Amino acid sequence: MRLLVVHLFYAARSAIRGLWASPVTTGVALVTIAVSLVLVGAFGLLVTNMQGLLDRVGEDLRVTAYLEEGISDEDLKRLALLTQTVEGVASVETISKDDALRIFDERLGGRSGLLEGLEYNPLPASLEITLVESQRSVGGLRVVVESLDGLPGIEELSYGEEWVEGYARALSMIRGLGVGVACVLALATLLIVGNTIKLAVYARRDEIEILGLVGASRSFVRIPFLLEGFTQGTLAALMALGLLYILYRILTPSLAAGIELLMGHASPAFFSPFQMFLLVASGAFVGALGSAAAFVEGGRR
Amino acid sequence: MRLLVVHLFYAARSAIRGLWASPVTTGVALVTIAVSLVLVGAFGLLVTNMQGLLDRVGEDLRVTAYLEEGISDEDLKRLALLTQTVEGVASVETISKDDALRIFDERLGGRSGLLEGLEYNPLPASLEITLVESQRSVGGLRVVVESLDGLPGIEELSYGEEWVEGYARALSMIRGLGVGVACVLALATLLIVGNTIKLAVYARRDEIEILGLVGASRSFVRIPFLLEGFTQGTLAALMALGLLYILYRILTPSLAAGIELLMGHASPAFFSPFQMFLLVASGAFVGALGSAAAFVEGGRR
Amino acid sequence: MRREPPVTDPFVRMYHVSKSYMAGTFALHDVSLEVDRGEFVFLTGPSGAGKTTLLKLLFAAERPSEGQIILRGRNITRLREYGIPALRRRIGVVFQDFKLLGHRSVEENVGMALEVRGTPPREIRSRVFRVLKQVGLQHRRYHRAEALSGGEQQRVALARALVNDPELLLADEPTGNLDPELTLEIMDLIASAGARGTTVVVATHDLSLIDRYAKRTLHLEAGCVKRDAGAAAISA
Amino acid sequence: MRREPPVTDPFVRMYHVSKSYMAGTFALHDVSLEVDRGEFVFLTGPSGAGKTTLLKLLFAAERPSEGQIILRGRNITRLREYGIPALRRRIGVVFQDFKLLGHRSVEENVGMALEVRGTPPREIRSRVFRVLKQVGLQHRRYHRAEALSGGEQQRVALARALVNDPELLLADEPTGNLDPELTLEIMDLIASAGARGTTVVVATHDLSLIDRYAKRTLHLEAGCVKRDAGAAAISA
Ligand SMILES: Nc1ncnc2c1ncn2[C@@H]1O[C@H](COP(=O)(O)OP(=O)(O)OP(=O)(O)O)[C@@H](O)[C@H]1O
Ligand SMILES: Nc1ncnc2c1ncn2[C@@H]1O[C@H](COP(=O)(O)OP(=O)(O)OP(=O)(O)O)[C@@H](O)[C@H]1O
Ligand SMILES: [Mg+2]
Ligand SMILES: [Mg+2]
Repeated sequence: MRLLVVHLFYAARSAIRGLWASPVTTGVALVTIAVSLVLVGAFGLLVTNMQGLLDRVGEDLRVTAYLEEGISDEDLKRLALLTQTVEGVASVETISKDDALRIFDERLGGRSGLLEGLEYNPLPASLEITLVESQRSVGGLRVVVESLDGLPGIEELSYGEEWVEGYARALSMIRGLGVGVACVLALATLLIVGNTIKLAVYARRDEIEILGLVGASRSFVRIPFLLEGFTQGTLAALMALGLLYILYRILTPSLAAGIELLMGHASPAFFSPFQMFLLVASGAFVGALGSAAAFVEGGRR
Repeated sequence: MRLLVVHLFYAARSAIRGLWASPVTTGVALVTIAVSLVLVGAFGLLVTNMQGLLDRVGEDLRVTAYLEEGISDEDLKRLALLTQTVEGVASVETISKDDALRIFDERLGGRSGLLEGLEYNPLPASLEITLVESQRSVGGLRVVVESLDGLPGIEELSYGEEWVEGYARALSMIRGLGVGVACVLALATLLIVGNTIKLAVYARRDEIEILGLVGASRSFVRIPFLLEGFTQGTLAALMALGLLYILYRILTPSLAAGIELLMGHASPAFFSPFQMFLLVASGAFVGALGSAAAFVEGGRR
Repeated sequence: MRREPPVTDPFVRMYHVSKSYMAGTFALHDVSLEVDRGEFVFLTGPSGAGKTTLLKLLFAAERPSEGQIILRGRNITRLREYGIPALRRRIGVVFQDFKLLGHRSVEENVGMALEVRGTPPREIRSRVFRVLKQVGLQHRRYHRAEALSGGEQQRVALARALVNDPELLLADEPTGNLDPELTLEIMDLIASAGARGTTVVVATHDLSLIDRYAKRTLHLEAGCVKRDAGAAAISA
Repeated sequence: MRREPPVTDPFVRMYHVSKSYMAGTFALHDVSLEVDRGEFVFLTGPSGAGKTTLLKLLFAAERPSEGQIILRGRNITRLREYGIPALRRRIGVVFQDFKLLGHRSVEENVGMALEVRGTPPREIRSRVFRVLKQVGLQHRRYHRAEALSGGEQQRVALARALVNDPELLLADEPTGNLDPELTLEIMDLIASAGARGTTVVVATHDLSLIDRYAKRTLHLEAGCVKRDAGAAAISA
């Protein structure tokens, strides 16, 4: 027990000393790790915020139920309430024949010649049905449509199948791309950080050799390096987090304006505390792993 | 002259020897640089191909000129020809009153009750005008619209100003983001590669010291390292290019299918020969620069 | 745990040991010898005779190509990788090229040999101070090793080898960078470690030392023991 | 180009040179001396006396804290960074710790001193072979330096210092790792370089050498010249 404490003390002191003693190596490795993590973090932020935007677009996913001609107001209300209870439905909006005509007119750009030419309103009343988030997919949509299909008073269901399919595909593609890029980026970071630490350890091979010659056990030599890698990873991640936050604060105002114009309200978000923790933890992990890997091939020479 | 040749010979030999003599350092640095360049290259490919997609979307940018009621076929033809000559116009398509009604009907989803309810066709004939690429912006569009505005037979011009503005903004945003990410990535690569080489040079500080002690001039010591960095950068870029091509060949089929569904025909392109050259050149440049930078602070110790 | 061998056994035994770094040449060739516990042995021979190689075999920095080496009743040629550190912690070595960490302080360099055994910091400080005083360098203990002169570095290397009271002291040319006066002081220090029961092997070219201390002397030539003078007689 | 000074001038002049690595202590203190062209000088003194420091000042590895050093009529304390390599190419140095590149071959280590002057490869090979033969290591020329014994490495270091026929040879303890026979061979080699006109300064602890060669001897103690024996008489 006593010995363990002493050993840990030496390991910690040796790690700190190692970091201080070779400022070039330490600094260079720190910067490299931080830069790699900034890349990963920036990509993470981008994906997170894109995800939010995509979800908002997904809200446009809706089913229009055209109603039978001459449905009574009462039946309409009952139908709307009934529809609301269908599994997967988030909200129901009633659009009367008059509403339909007005919207139609607006769509044509208000050139009112059209409405005047009509002797009766040919447009049906309808229900605009939005879906809960979990149902926003081609499959989910079909389930909802099937549930609605039998309801009395509904003449036809329209839900832009093609559009939905395209959207779903786009979503899964972007997600796939995101995951792909994230994997590549994570791998690259691991490699870069690992290599950086390997070089840093290599630059201190004298020390490793001499420790071995005076009788240091394998763990006595390696644990300080692991601690160093861990500390460097943690520090670098904190640096990266700080840098990302600065970038975020600088870029958000101009970006937000642009996005708002495109897609309505938007406020790019920073990481949640949990995500921050994750970033720092992965920095620490990668650092420690890099140090461990540095010894794998090298071994005792 | 003779001396210069001898010096260059030594520099080249020393560079090759340096690369061979420390395989750990060389290998680690190579991999790190290659990985960084793969990141840059993958991003470059993404942006290039996105650009292509965006350009295709931009083709939707068009002006609709609604024509006066009762325009004669002859006048229509003359107007179409005239329009064609307006600066900035790429193509002109004539849509007759009947065409308009049919398109309108199709848009409504073919529910034919509508057409039956009409006692006469309220829709005007129109010209669909697309723009040359350079004109596809809010400003460019306005210029074309103003040129068209005075033409006889045109009653109204519609060009979805909001949509255009949104599109233009999205385009410039994505371009800005692309440039921003590219800058960050380039800077990160520079830092990572520079640091990697700095560590590699640091790992061989003995050699640098001893060369200095036996009377090597500054350039005699540094040129081999520059050459090494240059060679490493070049090799790494070639490795990166190979890797990117493999990735491209693996990913293209599945990606192309997805994109096609969304946006019609698409075939993701690989780098042009010039872009490949650029990548390799930048690898070589970054490698040489990294080596040069490694000496800046270190200096003679 | 294995039973400790009886102390009357020879401390070091080499049976037909050969070491060949490159096929066809031998740095050591068929060397057999015994060194008793507490014995003091000089190792001499021309440049490249195999002195350093012999010492390296004893602290398992190299493995013999042939033959067996028994140290304290244990066959160290059979030692696994993880058994080596424990062996080295009982041995003090003065390397021919010192092998100090230039960027670390003298105190840290010497203390290293105690740290690896888990000695508490307070005890390290006092023991390091004591041994640095013995080699006359206590006033330099906070300086970086690379800032010391050649002779000073050699004494730091000796201090590191002595600080953990080793059972076996291997000194490879420990006075090559010292002036004659200091050489005697340092050799006295080594001899006194021998007198306290440490088995000592000193490789040296300095014949005056061999004359003066009149200890058993192994003369190597081209990897073979050519002379083993005064073995049984002188050793206690 | 500056006019070469007349050869009758002293080759080395030190005027009141002091070197202090740390405030308050002097590694060299107010040293003034002259060494003629072709002279052979021994430098002695206890460990830490300042021998290595004096040599370092002569090839501009350190700059004096005070005083001036004139080498071949040129004040090297005023030398700019870029002037140093040219100076060092005229000087051969045997470093106390050898300073060889362990991973490079012996031939490369020795050839280095010629490469930096732009000597053609063919000439390098033949000159390196010749000098390695002089130190008895021609058969080891393709081996890595770290695979050599201590004494062999020391001879490689000497070979590197001699290979470019330096005007000034500085040897810091060049025989500390050599056996007595080899020591004489090597010192004869150094002396013969001196006889060919090279100015030689050898730092050593080996008093038998000083007796044998009976050359001018500078005795340093705590950074000061305590004795300068046989200066004018023996030299030339
Ligand atoms: N790692 C190695 N690889 C190849 N050969 C080696 C290696 N180490 C030593 N040798 C060779 O083995 C022989 C014995 O070397 P060793 O170092 O034992 O000599 P030594 O007696 O210590 O000599 P010195 O007095 O010069 O230090 C020498 O010829 C040397 O070149
Ligand atoms: N880089 C340095 N920084 C601080 N002090 C130094 C440095 N180099 C040498 N010294 C100190 O200067 C003094 C003279 O050192 P020097 O190396 O010249 O001694 P030396 O005469 O060569 O001794 P030795 O015979 O032991 O090699 C010593 O006390 C040494 O510790
Ligand atoms: Mg030896
Ligand atoms: Mg010295």
